[in-house]
Amino acid sequence: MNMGFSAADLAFRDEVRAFLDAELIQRLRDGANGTPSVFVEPDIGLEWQRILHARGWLAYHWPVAAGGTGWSPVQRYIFEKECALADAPALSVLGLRLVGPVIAEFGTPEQKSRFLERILTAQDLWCQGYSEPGAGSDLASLKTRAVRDGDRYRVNGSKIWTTHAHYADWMFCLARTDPDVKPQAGISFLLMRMKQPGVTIRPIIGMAGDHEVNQVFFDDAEAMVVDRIGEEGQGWTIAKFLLENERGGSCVGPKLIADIDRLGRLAAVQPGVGGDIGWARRLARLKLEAEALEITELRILAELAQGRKPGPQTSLVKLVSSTLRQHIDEAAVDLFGLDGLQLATERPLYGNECPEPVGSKAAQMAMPTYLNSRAWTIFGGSNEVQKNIIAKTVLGL
Amino acid sequence: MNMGFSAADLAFRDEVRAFLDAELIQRLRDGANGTPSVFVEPDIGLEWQRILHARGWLAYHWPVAAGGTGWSPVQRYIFEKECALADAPALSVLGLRLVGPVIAEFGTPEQKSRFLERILTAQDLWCQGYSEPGAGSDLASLKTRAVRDGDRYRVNGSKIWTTHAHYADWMFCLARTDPDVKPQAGISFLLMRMKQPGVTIRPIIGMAGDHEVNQVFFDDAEAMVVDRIGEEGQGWTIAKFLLENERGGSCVGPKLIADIDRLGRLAAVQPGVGGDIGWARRLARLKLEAEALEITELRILAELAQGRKPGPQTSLVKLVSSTLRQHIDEAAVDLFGLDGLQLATERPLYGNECPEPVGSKAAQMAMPTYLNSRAWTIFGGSNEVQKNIIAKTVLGL
Amino acid sequence: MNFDLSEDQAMVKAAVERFVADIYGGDLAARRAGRATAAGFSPDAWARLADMGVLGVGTAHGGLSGGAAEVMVAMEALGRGLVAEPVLEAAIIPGFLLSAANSAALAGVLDGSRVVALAHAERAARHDLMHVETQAIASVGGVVIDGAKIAVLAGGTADSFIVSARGDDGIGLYLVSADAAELERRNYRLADGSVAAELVLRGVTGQRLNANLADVIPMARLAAAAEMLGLMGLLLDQTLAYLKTRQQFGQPLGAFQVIQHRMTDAYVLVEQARSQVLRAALAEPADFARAAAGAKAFVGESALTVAHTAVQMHGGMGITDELAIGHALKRIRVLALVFGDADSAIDDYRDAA
Amino acid sequence: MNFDLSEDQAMVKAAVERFVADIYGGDLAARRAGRATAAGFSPDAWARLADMGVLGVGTAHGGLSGGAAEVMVAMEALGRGLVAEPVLEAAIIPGFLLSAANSAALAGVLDGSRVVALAHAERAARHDLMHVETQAIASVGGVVIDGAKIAVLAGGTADSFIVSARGDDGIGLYLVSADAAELERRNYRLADGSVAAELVLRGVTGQRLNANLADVIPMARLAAAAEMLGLMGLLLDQTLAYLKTRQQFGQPLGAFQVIQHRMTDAYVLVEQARSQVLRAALAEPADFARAAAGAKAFVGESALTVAHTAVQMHGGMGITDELAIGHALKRIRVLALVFGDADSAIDDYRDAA
Repeated sequence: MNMGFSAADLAFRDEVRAFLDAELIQRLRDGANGTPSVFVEPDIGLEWQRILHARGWLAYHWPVAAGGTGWSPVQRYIFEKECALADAPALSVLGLRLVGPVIAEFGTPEQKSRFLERILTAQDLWCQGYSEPGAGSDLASLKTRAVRDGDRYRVNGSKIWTTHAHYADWMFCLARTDPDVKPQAGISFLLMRMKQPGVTIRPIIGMAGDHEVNQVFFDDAEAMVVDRIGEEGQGWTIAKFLLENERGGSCVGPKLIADIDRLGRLAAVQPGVGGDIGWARRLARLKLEAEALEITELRILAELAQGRKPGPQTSLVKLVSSTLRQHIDEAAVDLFGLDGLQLATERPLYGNECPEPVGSKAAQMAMPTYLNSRAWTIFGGSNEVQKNIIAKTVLGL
Repeated sequence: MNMGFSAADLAFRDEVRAFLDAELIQRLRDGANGTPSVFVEPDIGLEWQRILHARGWLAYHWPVAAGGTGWSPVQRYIFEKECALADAPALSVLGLRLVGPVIAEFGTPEQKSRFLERILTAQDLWCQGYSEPGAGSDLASLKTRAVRDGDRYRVNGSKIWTTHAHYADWMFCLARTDPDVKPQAGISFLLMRMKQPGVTIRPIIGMAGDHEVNQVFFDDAEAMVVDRIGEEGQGWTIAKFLLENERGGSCVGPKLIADIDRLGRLAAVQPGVGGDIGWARRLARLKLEAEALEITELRILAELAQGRKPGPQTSLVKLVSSTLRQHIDEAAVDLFGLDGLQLATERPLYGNECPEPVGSKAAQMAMPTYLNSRAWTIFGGSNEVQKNIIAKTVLGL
Repeated sequence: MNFDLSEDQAMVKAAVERFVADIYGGDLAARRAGRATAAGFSPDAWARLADMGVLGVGTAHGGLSGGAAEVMVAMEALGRGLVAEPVLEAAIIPGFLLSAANSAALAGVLDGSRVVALAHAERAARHDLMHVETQAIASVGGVVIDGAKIAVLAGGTADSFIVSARGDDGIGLYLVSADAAELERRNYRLADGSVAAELVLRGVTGQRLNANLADVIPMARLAAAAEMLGLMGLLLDQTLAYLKTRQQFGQPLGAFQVIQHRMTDAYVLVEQARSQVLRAALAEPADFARAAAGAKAFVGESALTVAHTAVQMHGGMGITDELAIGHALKRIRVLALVFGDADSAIDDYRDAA
Repeated sequence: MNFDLSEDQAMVKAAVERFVADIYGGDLAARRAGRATAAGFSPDAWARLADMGVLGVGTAHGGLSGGAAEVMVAMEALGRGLVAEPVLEAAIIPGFLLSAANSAALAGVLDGSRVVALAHAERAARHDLMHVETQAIASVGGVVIDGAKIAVLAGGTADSFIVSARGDDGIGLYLVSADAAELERRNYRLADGSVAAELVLRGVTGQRLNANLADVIPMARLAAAAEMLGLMGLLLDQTLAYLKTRQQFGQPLGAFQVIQHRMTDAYVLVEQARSQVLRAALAEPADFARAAAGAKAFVGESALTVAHTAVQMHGGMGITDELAIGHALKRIRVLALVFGDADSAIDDYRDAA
C-alpha cells in the first residue's frame, strides 16, 4: 500500500505548477477568489479558458480524437488539484464537461466539426435545459414539448435553474418529442440557439443577490432537426451517459483542505479568535473530514488508475463534500465577527469597481459565499436524493 | 402572564418538603442514586411506597373514590418535582400509574375491592404484558392467544420487555380472544397470576449487566374470566385509555436540570475539567434545553390547571426529554475521564455490599447509567415512532 | 401559572398584527421597497408604528409601554411579519436607554421623528460586550469621544448616536449628534438588507446619559430572541404549507418520512425556543440578565437550524431572493450575532448562574 | 497510488481471520468465556495468537512483524471479530516499546508467555498524556518508582508493568515486576468487560527502558483507530442484515426512509473513518504522530455515532447483552477514551500541524 505519486506523475505535477506560475495571472486568481457563486463570470472564466486552450490543456475530459489530452486519471487529478490550489477560476462545465463529450460520443461528423472547436475557443457558450418548474429531481415527468415541423422542431415549455442562460449562445435541452410512448422513451436531446424570438429568459436572483440561474421560456422556439444529437427518443440514454461521464474521478478534497487552512491563517490575525480553543477544534474537525475525503478520492483514483471500476465510495463524495463545503462557509461567516454580517449588493466583488470591504476582503466574501453555498446540498441531486440512492444501490435497503 | 405558583400551592410545596425532610431517609435516597436502571429495585421502591401510603399520598393519580388524593394538576406537578429534587426513588408505574387507574375505571366493584387496596399496600406487584417478540411498536399484530375454557382462558404465546416480571405477582396483559374479527376488535384485557405452571420467565440482561426486563412465555397459562377487565374484545379501548392516562401532565424538566447542576458541581472538583470552557458550554447548552423543557411542561400544566385540553406540546415532552436524558448521561461518562470507563458487574450498586468505586461513587454510576439510558429513545414509543406521530397529528404531514 | 396574554399584551399583539396586515400584506413588496431606500426602511411605516405606539413598547412612556413581556409580544409579531423597520435597533434600545436617563431625546424616538442608534460594537472586541476601547475624555467644553465603532445598527440615517466609551468611571454612554464635524460615518449593507454604519470619532462632543450599557443588553437580547421566534414561526408555517402542496415522484413532499422527521425537529425547536423566550420575559428581575442571555443563545442557534431546514426543504426556490425564506434566514443571521454570539451569550449565562 | 494489500499484509489479515473463525466462530460464547476469567481473556486463545505470530505485528521481530500498515490490518480484523484478547494492550504496545529498547522481556511478549502492561495514566492528568506525577528516584540499588497509576489496560494478570515516571531527564519508562512487595494492585472491570488495574507504587525498583513514551502513542492511537474501524464494520453489517429481515407494520424496517438515511450516514462515517486510518497508516514518518492523533480523534467520534445508531436501529434487542452490538459499543467507549479523548487527540493533531 502507498498513497504517493509515481516519479512520472510528480514530474507532470511540476510541469503543471510551472505553467500555473507563469500563466495564471493575479487578476484571474483575484477573480476566482472574488466570486461568491459556484460559477465564475465569463470575463474571468473565458480568459482562463483561452490560456488553457493555447496550452492544449483545456479539453482534458474529451477523447484524444476530439482534441483531448489523453491524460491518465492520475494526471487529470493532479491537474485539477494544482489548479484548485493555485486559485484558478473554475472552468464552466456546461460546454467542456457536459455537452462536449456528448457531441464527441453521439454527434455526427458534421456536428462535431460545427460545435466542438467553437466550445474550445469559447466562441459558443452553452447552457443546460434539464430541470423544469415543478419537476424537481424527477426527469421522467419532463413536460417541455418539441413538435416536428419539416426540418425543425417547434419547442414549447419552460426550463428552470438554467445556469448562465443569460450568457449562453446555445442550450442543450431534453424535450419530449413523443408523448405517446412511456415517459423515458419519448425524450430527445436537442441543441437550440438561445438568441431567437421564441426564447425568453427570466433572471432568478439568489439570496446573496447574485444572478447565476434563470428560468427559460420556449414559445414556439425552434430547434433544427440537424442539431438533434442521436436519434429521436434517445435523449434518456444520452442524459444517462452525461451523468456517468460526470462521475469519473473527482478532486474536491484538496481544495476543501486549502480553504480550511486559509481560514486557520485568517483566524490567527483576527482579533479575539487566537485564544479560542473551541474555534481551533471546530476547524480541526473540519480538516479531518476534508483529509478523509481526500483519501476517499485517492482510493477511487487508485481503482481507476488500475483500470478497475471504482467502488461504491464514488457515491459519497458529492454528499460529504457538499455538506463539508457548507460547514466551511459557515465557519468563515463566524470567523469575522460582526464584519461577517456585511453583504454588499453590488457585483462583481473583484476588480477595481468592486465595493470597498468592511474590515477585510475576506470578511466581505464570507456572507455571500455562505448564502450561495446553501445550493451545494440542493442542486445536482439533493442530499436527500443522494441518500436515497446510496441506501438502495450501495446498502441494498 | 406569570410562571409562578399561587400562595396556596407554595404552602402545599412546603408541606411536601417538610414531609420529605422527615420521611425520606438517606438509605432510600442512596438507593435511588445508586440505581443505574430506570426502575428501582423493590427493596428500595416498596419501602418508599409504604411510607407514602401511610401519608395517604401514594395513589395521587387515582380517583378520590378509589383512594386518590384529589390533587390539582399543579399539586401533582409540585409533588413530583419535590420528590425528584429530593432524590426520592421512582415509584413503579405498573400498578400505581397503569393498571390501578384502569381497574378503577373499568373494573367491577368486586375487582376493585380485590385488587386496588393490595396495589397500594404493595401486597401485589404487577407487570405489563403488551409487547411481543417481533411485534415491536405494532400492537395490532398481537399474537398471544387466549381461548375460553369454562371459567377461564387458556393463554399461549409470549411477551417481551416485561419489566420486573421476575418480581411480579400479577400481569395485566393484552391477548387475542377472537382471531376472526379485525385485529383491534379481537383483543381482551386480562389479569393473570405470574406464579403458575404455565408461565415461565427468561431474564433479559441489559448492556450494563442489569436484570430489569424479561421475556415471558405462556404455555396453557390460565387467566380467570372473572379477572378480565371490561368486556371481551374491549382490550384495545382499555389500552388506549391507559395511554391517554399516561399523558396527563408531566414533570421531567426539574429533575433534568438538577442532574445537570449536579454534573456542574462534580466538574468543579474533577481534576483537569475546571478550565475547560468547551465542557462548561456543553453543560450550559444542556441546561438551556432542560430549562426550555421545564417551561414547556409548565405551559401544558397551565392549560390543565385552567381545565383546558393541553396543546400539541405534550407530544414533544417524551421526545425531548429522552434525547436530553441521554446527552446528560453521555456527559457524565465524559466528565470522569478514565474513571468513567469502569463498569462493575456486581449489583446492586447501593448499600453496604456494593462494589468499591474507582475514583468516586459518581464515577462508578456513570457508565451503567449511560448504558441503561440508551433505552430512553427506544421504549415507550421510539423516537422514530414519536416523530411519525407528531408529523401526522401535529404538523398534518 | 398562566401563559395567556393580558389585555394590554393582546392590544400590543393586535396593533403589530394590524400594522403587518396593512403595510406588509403577505408579500415581499413592502420589504423590498423599504430596503431599497437609503435608510433601509420606510419612513411612512415608521411613522405608522409611532402613531400606534409600538415605538414606545418597553419604555416607561409611550402608547403601549409595558415591560419585557410586552416587548416579547411585539417583537415576535414583528418577526413573524418579516418587518423591515428597525424597532429593536431604533426604538426598543434607544427608548430603553433614553427613558432610563430621562433624556429629552426620548420624545423624538417615541414619535418617530428622530432615529437614535446605539454605537457600541468595536472590531477588537469581537463578541465581548464589555470590551470598549473608545475613550471619553474630559475637556473644557465637557466630554469628547475618541475612537471607532462598527456595525452600528440602523446607523445609516440616524441623526444621533448613543456611543459607549470608557472614562474614569468605566464604560459610560454618551449622546452624540450625527452631524458633528468630528464624526465620520460610513454606511454599508448587512445580510438582512438593513443599513449599518461604521463610525470614526475624533474628539466628538458627547452628552453623558445617566443610563448603563449593562442594563439594556438583557432587554436587547430578549427582543432579538423574540423577533427570531417570530421568524421561526414564519419559516415553519411557510415550509409546512409548501411541503403539503409540492408534489414529487407522485406524492406531496410532506409524505416522505425523512422530511416529516426533519420538520418535526424544526417544530420541536420552535416550541422549545418559545419556552426559553417566555422564561426570559417572565423572569424575576434578579434573574432577567441571565435568562435573557440564555434565551438569546438558545434561540439564536435554534433559529439558524430551522432556517437552514426551511431553505433545504424548499429546494432551488429556497436559495432565491424570491421567497420570505431567504430573507428570514438573513435576518436571523444578523439577530443571532448582535449583542453577543451564542458562545459569548452562553458565557454570560454561565457566569450569572 | 495503491491501496491493495501487499502479500505480507494479506497474510496478516488471513491469519487473524482464521483465528477469529476458529476461536470466535460467529457467536459471543468465546468472548463471554474469556471475559468470565480473572484475566478477562482466554490464555489458550492468547497462545494461539502467539503461535500465529500476531503478537509480533508491528515489532521489528516476531512472525508477522511489519509496520503501521500491518498493525492496521491486524487490528481491524481483530475488531471485526470482537476479539477479547488484548492484542493492542498486551502485544502492540509492550512489543513496540520492548523492541525499541532491545529488552530481553520482549521474547515473553512475543511467545505469549508473559503479559506486560503499560502503566501510564494518572487521575490528575485526565487526558493529558504528558502529565506524569509519578516519580523516578535515583537510589543506591538503582531507580525506585513512587506514585499511583490508573486504568492500566490488561493490568489484571500482568506479570510486569512498563511504568512512566518523571525523573531528572523528564518522563522515562521503567520495567517493574508485578510481584514487587512495594507495588499494590487493585483490579476492576472496564465497560468492555476487560480487567484493568489501579497501581500504587511505593519505592518499587524499576529497570529503565531505552524507549520513549512519545514514540508509542502514535502507534497505540493507530491501533485503537483500526480496531474501532473493524468494530464499525461489524456494527454496520449486522445492523443492515437486521434491518433487511426484521418486519414492522408489514414491511422490513430497512424500507423506512428515515432508517435508510440514518444507515447511509453510518456508511459514510465508516468509509471516511477507513480513509483516516489509511492516511495515518501510510503517512510519512514525519507526519505519523499528527496523522495518528487525527485518525484516533476522528474514528473515535465516528465509531461512537455508528454504535449509537446500531443500538437504536436494533430497538429493544440493541440494549441487551445478547447481541454483539452492545459489546461493540462498550469496546468503542474504551478505545475512544484511552491514549487521549477526542479533544486532546485533536489538540495534538493541531499542535503538530
